[in-house]
Amino acid sequence: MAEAAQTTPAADERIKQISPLRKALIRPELGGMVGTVAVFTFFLLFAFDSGMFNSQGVMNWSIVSAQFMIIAVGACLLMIAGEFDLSVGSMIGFAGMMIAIFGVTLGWPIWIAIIVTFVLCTGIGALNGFIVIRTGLPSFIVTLAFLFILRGFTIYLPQIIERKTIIGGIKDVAEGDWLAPVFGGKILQGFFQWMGEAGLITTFTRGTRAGQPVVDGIPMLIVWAIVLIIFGHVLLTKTKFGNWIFAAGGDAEAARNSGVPVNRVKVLMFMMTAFCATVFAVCQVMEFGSAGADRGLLKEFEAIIAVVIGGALLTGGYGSVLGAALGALIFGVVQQGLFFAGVESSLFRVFLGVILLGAVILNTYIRRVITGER
Amino acid sequence: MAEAAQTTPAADERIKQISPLRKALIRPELGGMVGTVAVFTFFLLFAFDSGMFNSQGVMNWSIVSAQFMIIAVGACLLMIAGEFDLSVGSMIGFAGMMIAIFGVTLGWPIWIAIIVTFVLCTGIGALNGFIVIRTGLPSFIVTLAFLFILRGFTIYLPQIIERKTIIGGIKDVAEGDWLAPVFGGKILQGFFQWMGEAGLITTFTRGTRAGQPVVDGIPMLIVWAIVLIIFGHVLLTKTKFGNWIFAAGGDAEAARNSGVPVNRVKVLMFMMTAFCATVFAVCQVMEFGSAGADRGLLKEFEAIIAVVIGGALLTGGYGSVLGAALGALIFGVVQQGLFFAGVESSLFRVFLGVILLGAVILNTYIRRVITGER
Amino acid sequence: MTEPIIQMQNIEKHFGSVIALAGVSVDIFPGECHCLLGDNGAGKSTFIKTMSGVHKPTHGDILFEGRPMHFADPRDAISAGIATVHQHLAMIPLMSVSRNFFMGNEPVKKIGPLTLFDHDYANRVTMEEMRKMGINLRGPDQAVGTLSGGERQTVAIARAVHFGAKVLILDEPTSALGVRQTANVLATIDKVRKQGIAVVFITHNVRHAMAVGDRFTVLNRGQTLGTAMKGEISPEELQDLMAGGQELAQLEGSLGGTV
Amino acid sequence: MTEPIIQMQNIEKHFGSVIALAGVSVDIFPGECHCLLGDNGAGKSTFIKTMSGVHKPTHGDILFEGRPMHFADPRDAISAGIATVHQHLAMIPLMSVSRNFFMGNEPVKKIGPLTLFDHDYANRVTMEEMRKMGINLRGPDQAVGTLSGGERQTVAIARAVHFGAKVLILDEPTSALGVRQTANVLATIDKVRKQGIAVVFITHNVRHAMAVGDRFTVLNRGQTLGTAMKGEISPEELQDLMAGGQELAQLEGSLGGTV
Amino acid sequence: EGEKYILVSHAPDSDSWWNSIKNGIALAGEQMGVEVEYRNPPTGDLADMARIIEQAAASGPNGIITTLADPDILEGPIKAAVDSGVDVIIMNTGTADKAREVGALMYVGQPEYDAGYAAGLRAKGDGVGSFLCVNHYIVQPSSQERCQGFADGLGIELGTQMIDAGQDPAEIKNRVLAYLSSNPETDAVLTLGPTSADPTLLALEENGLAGDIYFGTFDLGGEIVKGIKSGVIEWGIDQQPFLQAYMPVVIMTNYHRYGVLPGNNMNSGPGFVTAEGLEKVEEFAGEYR
Ligand SMILES: Nc1ncnc2c1ncn2[C@@H]1O[C@H](COP(=O)(O)OP(=O)(O)OP(=O)(O)O)[C@@H](O)[C@H]1O
Ligand SMILES: Nc1ncnc2c1ncn2[C@@H]1O[C@H](COP(=O)(O)OP(=O)(O)OP(=O)(O)O)[C@@H](O)[C@H]1O
Ligand SMILES: [Mg+2]
Ligand SMILES: [Mg+2]
Repeated sequence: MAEAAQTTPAADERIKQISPLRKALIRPELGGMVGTVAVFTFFLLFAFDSGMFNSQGVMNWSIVSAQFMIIAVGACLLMIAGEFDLSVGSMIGFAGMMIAIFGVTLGWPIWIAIIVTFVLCTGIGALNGFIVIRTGLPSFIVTLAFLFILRGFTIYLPQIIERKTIIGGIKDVAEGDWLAPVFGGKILQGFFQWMGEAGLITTFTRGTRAGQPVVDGIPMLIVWAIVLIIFGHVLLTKTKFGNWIFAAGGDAEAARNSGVPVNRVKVLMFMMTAFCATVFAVCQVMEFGSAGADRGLLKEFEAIIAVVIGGALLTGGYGSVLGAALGALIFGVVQQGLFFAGVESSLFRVFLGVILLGAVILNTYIRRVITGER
Repeated sequence: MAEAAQTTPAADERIKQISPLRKALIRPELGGMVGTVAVFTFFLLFAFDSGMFNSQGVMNWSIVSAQFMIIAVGACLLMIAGEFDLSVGSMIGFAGMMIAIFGVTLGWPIWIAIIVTFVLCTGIGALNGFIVIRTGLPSFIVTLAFLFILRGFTIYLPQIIERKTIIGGIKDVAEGDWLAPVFGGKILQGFFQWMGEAGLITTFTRGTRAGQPVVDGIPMLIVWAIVLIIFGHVLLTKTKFGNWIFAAGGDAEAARNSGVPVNRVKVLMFMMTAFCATVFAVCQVMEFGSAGADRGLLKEFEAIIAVVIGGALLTGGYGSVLGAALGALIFGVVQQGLFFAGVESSLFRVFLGVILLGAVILNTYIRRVITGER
Repeated sequence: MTEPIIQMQNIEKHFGSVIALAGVSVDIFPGECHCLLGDNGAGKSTFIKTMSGVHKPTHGDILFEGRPMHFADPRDAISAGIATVHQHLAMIPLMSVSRNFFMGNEPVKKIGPLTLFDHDYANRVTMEEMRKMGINLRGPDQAVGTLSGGERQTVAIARAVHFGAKVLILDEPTSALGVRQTANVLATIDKVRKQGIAVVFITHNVRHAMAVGDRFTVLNRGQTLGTAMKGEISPEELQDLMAGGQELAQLEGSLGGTV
Repeated sequence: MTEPIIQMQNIEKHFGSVIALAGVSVDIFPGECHCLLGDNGAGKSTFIKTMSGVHKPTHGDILFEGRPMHFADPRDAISAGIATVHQHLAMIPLMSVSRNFFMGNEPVKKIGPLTLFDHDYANRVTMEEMRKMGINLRGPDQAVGTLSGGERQTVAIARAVHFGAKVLILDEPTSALGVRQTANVLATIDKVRKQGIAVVFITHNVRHAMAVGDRFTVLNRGQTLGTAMKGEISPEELQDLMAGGQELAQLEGSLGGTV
Repeated sequence: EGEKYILVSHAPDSDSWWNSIKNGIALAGEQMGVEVEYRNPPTGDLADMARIIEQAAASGPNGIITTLADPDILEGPIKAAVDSGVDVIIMNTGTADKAREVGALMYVGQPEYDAGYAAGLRAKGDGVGSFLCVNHYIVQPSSQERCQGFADGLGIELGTQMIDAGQDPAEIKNRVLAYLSSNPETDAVLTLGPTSADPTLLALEENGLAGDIYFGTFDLGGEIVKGIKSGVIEWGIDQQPFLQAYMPVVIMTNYHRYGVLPGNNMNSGPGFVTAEGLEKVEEFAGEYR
């Protein structure tokens, strides 16, 4: 350190050298990687023969993880930009309900309902962001208010319009729509069919679908998760805008002084979070064919937990989309794995809490090494 | 400002004078006071003849507000000390369940069950605090982990012990106990009896209690709320320790350097929050006679909202117990008042969100005037 | 005499009830180091913030290269060629040196339809520029948080110089620095000035000001006491001006010499 | 010659892989101002933090009034009579001046069984002490956040002096101050020293050091280059020591005189 | 004319099953010319529900219709309401005995444990030996009673077959899939309402067990009716929520107007709805069924 301004700095004798291996390992995702390895090792040992690792089982925890990933990507980018959003869960419920109201009650074509819902929800995300940047209030408070406001409307609107809090029949109206399969369909069905015939994956032996492969395609949910992760990762690490996201979260004032359009970055990230929540909601509505007022409860916490397990810093300026995706994977695998392993299911919460604590402590250590934080 | 170091500072011509009236008004509780006046005015106008302001109605929203106050006092002190606790709701459920398990399942005398529960829960509070100060993790994460862990045990334990999620019969075992009435009893019963006889409050007209006043005493819940508010207020504003709480939350490092035992303060405040949650739980269990796994859901948010409406700063170092008490009062009155006014109940959340936003914006303005924050 | 590159005319700035600047006029010339001096709270930082687009002046005009300018935000000022190293550092500790170096000025390359942050270029340039300033980084991805205060200051200055600023504004860059680091910063200012760049240098230290300054403007309680050229004013006079002249004589007597 | 009030013997302090202090010995005498000088990152702040109980030394002994002392935390040091004004201010902006003034040293009064914070006393003393330092507060409940940097520094020093410290440690108190505020702080140091209190004064400014210092210790990369008495050393020598003597000659040539 | 009644439920805001209840009181209110309000604790915390009953009593209605989700908690407020002259009818959860105990006029509903027990006996008769209970609302005591009753009816011990499924449909679906694939010998699935039944239907469709595994459910809904029709669901236990809401309002109004009151409690369920006679059910599922 004392070397700072010398013209030919020598190695500082006051600092030990860091080995290249250690340096290569020390990255924001490391905690997530270690966690993933640990979790898989654990379940391979204790639940190997429970069906968790046959094709159906893999699909099972993959779908659950993909759900978490979709909201984790948005939450991760927003958290790195220095804010967070407690209204994600309510937004999921709200978006689903809007599609149902537009598509079923008002009878609009589903593709219009979907597009209008996306516009509406990202608009609400922008409003969140706008309030945060204009008033300077902590996003915790602003989005907490929206958690209540959106949930309130999600319950109130269908009640006065349809006299129910669950609106079904979306599958019927989505029949033949061009946009609906983008959220509710499956891909690679032919490939899986072929694999089933070739005996590479097991086929059903009884029931209505005897002879068909047990896994008959990759749901679009998983495709969305992968697309969003790649998009988020590239955006964050490979673009100019990604640098702005880090800067806005690291120190908004300093970033602003350096010419980073901090307000625009934050508002866009709020919109991104809302977008991810809406993707989640649309996939869900298209898969299950109904929208309910209780959808998405507590999902905001799940998103934050996945992101934090993945190594992001709660106060912003540090984190990685890949890490968040690994966090979501850990979350999903643990949640489903405990069912496979036959652990009393209410204990899931206890495990989750313990994993969260452990992961965060590990991540904090890694981060301190990287950033020299004290 | 430029006057700083002159020996005979003159009035600074660069700053406008502040009127004494304005100065007297500008206090942390101002937002809460304005809100309280607004809320009461509103309901006096729109729900006056709904029974909200007869003796039973007053008792009703007083009890609900008192509940919020009990947890708000703990949350307020903790928030001023710079931390917060998301495990309050789970702690309420957990504490109630522990009393039930100790008292009913294990058959211990209720006073022992209560005392052991208090020790256990404040111990968990201390553990929360200890993890926070030792690891330097944000309390959001640590207490989020405990939110899940405690709720998990609250569901799991009664299920394996009693095969149900609700344990009743506490009233029977509490019969004749000396400690139980401190939480579940009522005071001033003679006074209310007299008021009823004197016709000052209405009396029951039929049934087993015909002739008795409709409100027959002040529940200990309200007494606890008042005691805790006074205790918290005196502690915060009138004692040495109160100064330490402000200092620990304002800038932990600076406080530590000035000789404030910051760690001790924080851990004690975590214990205080846990204590308040336990008081809440014990009062509830003693009044209703059963403990359920659903008790206290989302109460942590309600506590934080009351505190924030009452003018405390989410990031610590600023706030007032009286303000938090007013925040709890506003919360309770609005919640019950909307029922009295016959408003569609799902809209309650929308109101809550809007009130929260409005209150925080007002409070931020007041705080900036007081502290010269920018 | 050359044309001034920036003319600040009668700048006023109010924050609510506080009048931070009450009409300040200053001209900045290319190739010169303009020192801004004054008491705490005199309004120096506020003044240069209006110059760099952080604040909009309540009244008054800014002429840049003779034309009136209205900077909506710091981006505008930066793209016009005004680089600022703020008093409270403009570095993000959690980010790597190279990301910090290019923050707000990210180099891009096109790969197919995508416009990507050109990390290779950024890393190379960062290492090179830092080496030029005498700092050997462990690597371009080292976080700024691991650098010392002096090193960070140097990164900030190197960044400003690299982006070909026409005007370089430095707000108390030396206040927390050791003697060696200070000498380095002063030498950098000297070098930059000789490249024809206009430098605005804020300091409380008369000696630092005298060492590199060509013009000296003293602010006092939001107003200017006028601008002096090098050679027109002695360090003692300058110091008297900065302090308002009161009581210092007596203090100096007991403590010996200028402080 | 009087006895030293604090003897720091062979102090070492390691932070993980960083060796911040590699064996530093310094004696502090009552009634003297001991200047601690050195480069950025030399270990000055770390050194005085071990003295004031913030850090525990990895090796080495601290003798206070001749007896070995082990400060578990800053409270111990404060009650032993060591008051510190840290580099990064030890004031809480959201709290009132009087609460800040008495932070960690709250005066109490007994009312029945209760021990309460004596606000009347605190307010009175704060107003009085601040008036003595030349600061007229709007009221004792004014928040520190509304004060300027110079004013805050003054509050911190006034607080340390008020609590009858035997040793007053000031970590770069003047670095962000204007000339007038600096003069005031130096005058205060002078006053305090004359009351028989030992002062430890950290600065990067040779002139400030020469103005009030009785002894000068230069730290360099965690080690001491020895202690000099006033008169034994010239400002130029001191400056050379602080910078390690390199390259400065050349710089000084081009910039003129000591910086 | 214009009597005022308040119905207090124990369900959180978002529980969709309570729609038929809301529709029931709306219709009854319209037909009888009375005003009926619906109230519930927003998070489903029963202690909050007690406060709402107290509040309801304070607002001076002619009668209160409420569930008895946890007698311990609700007894006090209900008794106080009765004592202050407000008539109470217990609906939905509770038992006739308990209703009498708290001083209510009558009980309209389906005793949960008994319903579960009856279902268990029926399943046993159909040759079921093991089951999965998909509990989407683990903290609610009556959910547990349904599973417990079913287990007792089958004559087996209730253990990890009752899973805490959560409320998110995707999670419910995948948890069911996970459980069934690690416990392939499971004979039957019991769901506790549309929230858990709808995703379970999808799960069974996905793993090919639809129509193969014995599937029974509590409470009706649109998807459940379709499931019954297509033979995937063996039976649905209909407790006829519409009646639970409609009847108390009608009975209470008539009681207040003309002093007439039925002599008995009213069991609105359990009625086993099977593939036969589904049209009406189909038409109004989720609204009046
Ligand atoms: N954002 C703001 N809001 C309100 N007042 C402000 C703001 N910024 C500065 N001020 C006030 O304006 C005045 C001038 O402040 P400024 O920071 O420009 O002084 P300075 O000359 O840079 O002082 P220093 O030498 O201490 O850095 C001060 O009274 C300050 O309190
Ligand atoms: N808590 C800590 N953890 C790790 N390293 C530290 C810590 N505190 C100081 N250091 C390191 O110890 C060395 C000495 O730092 P110190 O703050 O004592 O320097 P200083 O002489 O006060 O410098 P300056 O003049 O810039 O204030 C530096 O290399 C610094 O990075
Ligand atoms: Mg400044
Ligand atoms: Mg230092």
